[in-house]
Amino acid sequence: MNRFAVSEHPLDAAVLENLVCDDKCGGLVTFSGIVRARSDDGRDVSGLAYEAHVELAIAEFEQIAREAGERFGECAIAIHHRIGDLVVGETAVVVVVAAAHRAATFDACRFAIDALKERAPIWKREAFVDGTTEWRENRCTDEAPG
Amino acid sequence: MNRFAVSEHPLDAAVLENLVCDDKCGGLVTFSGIVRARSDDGRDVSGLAYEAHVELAIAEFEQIAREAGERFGECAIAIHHRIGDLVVGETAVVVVVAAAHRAATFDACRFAIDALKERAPIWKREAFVDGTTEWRENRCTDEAPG
Amino acid sequence: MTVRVVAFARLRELLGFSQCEFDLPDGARVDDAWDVLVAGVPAIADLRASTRIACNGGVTEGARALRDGDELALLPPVGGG
Amino acid sequence: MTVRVVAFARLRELLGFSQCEFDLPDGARVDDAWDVLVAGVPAIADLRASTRIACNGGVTEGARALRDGDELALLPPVGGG
Repeated sequence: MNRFAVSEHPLDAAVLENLVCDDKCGGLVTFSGIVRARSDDGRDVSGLAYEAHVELAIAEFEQIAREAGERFGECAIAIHHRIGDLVVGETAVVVVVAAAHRAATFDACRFAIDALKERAPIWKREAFVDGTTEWRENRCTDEAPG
Repeated sequence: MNRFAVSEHPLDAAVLENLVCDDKCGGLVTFSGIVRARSDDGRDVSGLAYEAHVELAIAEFEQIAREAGERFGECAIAIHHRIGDLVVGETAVVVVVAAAHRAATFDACRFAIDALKERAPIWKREAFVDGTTEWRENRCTDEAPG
Repeated sequence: MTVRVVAFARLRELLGFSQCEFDLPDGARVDDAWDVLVAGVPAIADLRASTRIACNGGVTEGARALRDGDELALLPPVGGG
Repeated sequence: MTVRVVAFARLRELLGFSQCEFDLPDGARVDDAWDVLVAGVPAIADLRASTRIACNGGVTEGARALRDGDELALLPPVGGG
């Protein structure tokens, strides 16, 4: 299993945690972005469809992990993003960070998910219970899921 | 399974995540504190022994969760701490926070583990490879694990 | 020369393809390829400012000269996470 | 009256018990119970400043008057997480 992946298969945070954790690891922070039943503008969501430029997205994940290491010190990072059709409650993205101390793990994990939402070539189409769909851009820095 | 627990049984982050996540949940942050092979002062650790005033510790976890909700808005929190003898690589504590948006999940999770380390009536005795042992107090705010 | 264009999300839907090969005159630049696409689907014209274009895996400028076999990826504003 | 004392971590080891019942005179306060413990194990005397004491599940003050059946928990500086 690679630390950086874009896949149609369901994500498993425990698998990523095992990828990054060794006996120097004292803190482990996992962020999971989950498909919510209600969109930011209050509409009832039936599901999401994600697509990605897979090669570029994985390169971006690797770059984000390098930058996190430079900013927050030595840490091990894994990032997996799901593509395809997801229903409410499914996990769209998992970011896992392991380090000796917890401050770096929190900082690096938050940096990584923020950077992913800002830069990674991944797109999301919301499907609503009323049958309509809409492409959603990450305009602000705190949209969910992710 | 209760959201707040102190137990001799191995911890399972996935169980806690299921406790807190519903269809309003867009972000989920999990912190795991893990027994490291090396102590903060550089000695080789063979394991840790934790003990707790269980009743008071659980009451403290509940109080911390209430305070997190007041500070960071509506979020669902679960905190489990292990007691007894742990070896290197085992998980000593898991803090899980679910909320609609990720900023609150990160903030509340970090607040909760910081508060736990500062206040919860739990004690840790490090056992070293050289056969000695030492009670460890949380003097600073970023000791690992936890 | 022949250039492959891959499109994503809203641009994929408007253009009606995920990937397609185009014949372009020698000396064509990235902007020329875009103009060819707009000629076919005028509705995408307004999206140029918000679209990043990658050539062979790296984001590039409109003035970049294309070569036979290049792959252009049209990247609308992202929405991952 | 009888008061139960429960001790943790370093204090547990120094006192030699996890929990023990003590007979105290009527009117005894939390500080009096501590003094009885110090009389038995002088090595704990210096730990008073860093020790919180809980009575029946809530952290309390040294001046609190004890009642028959109270449980005192001796809480050294914590190390959880």
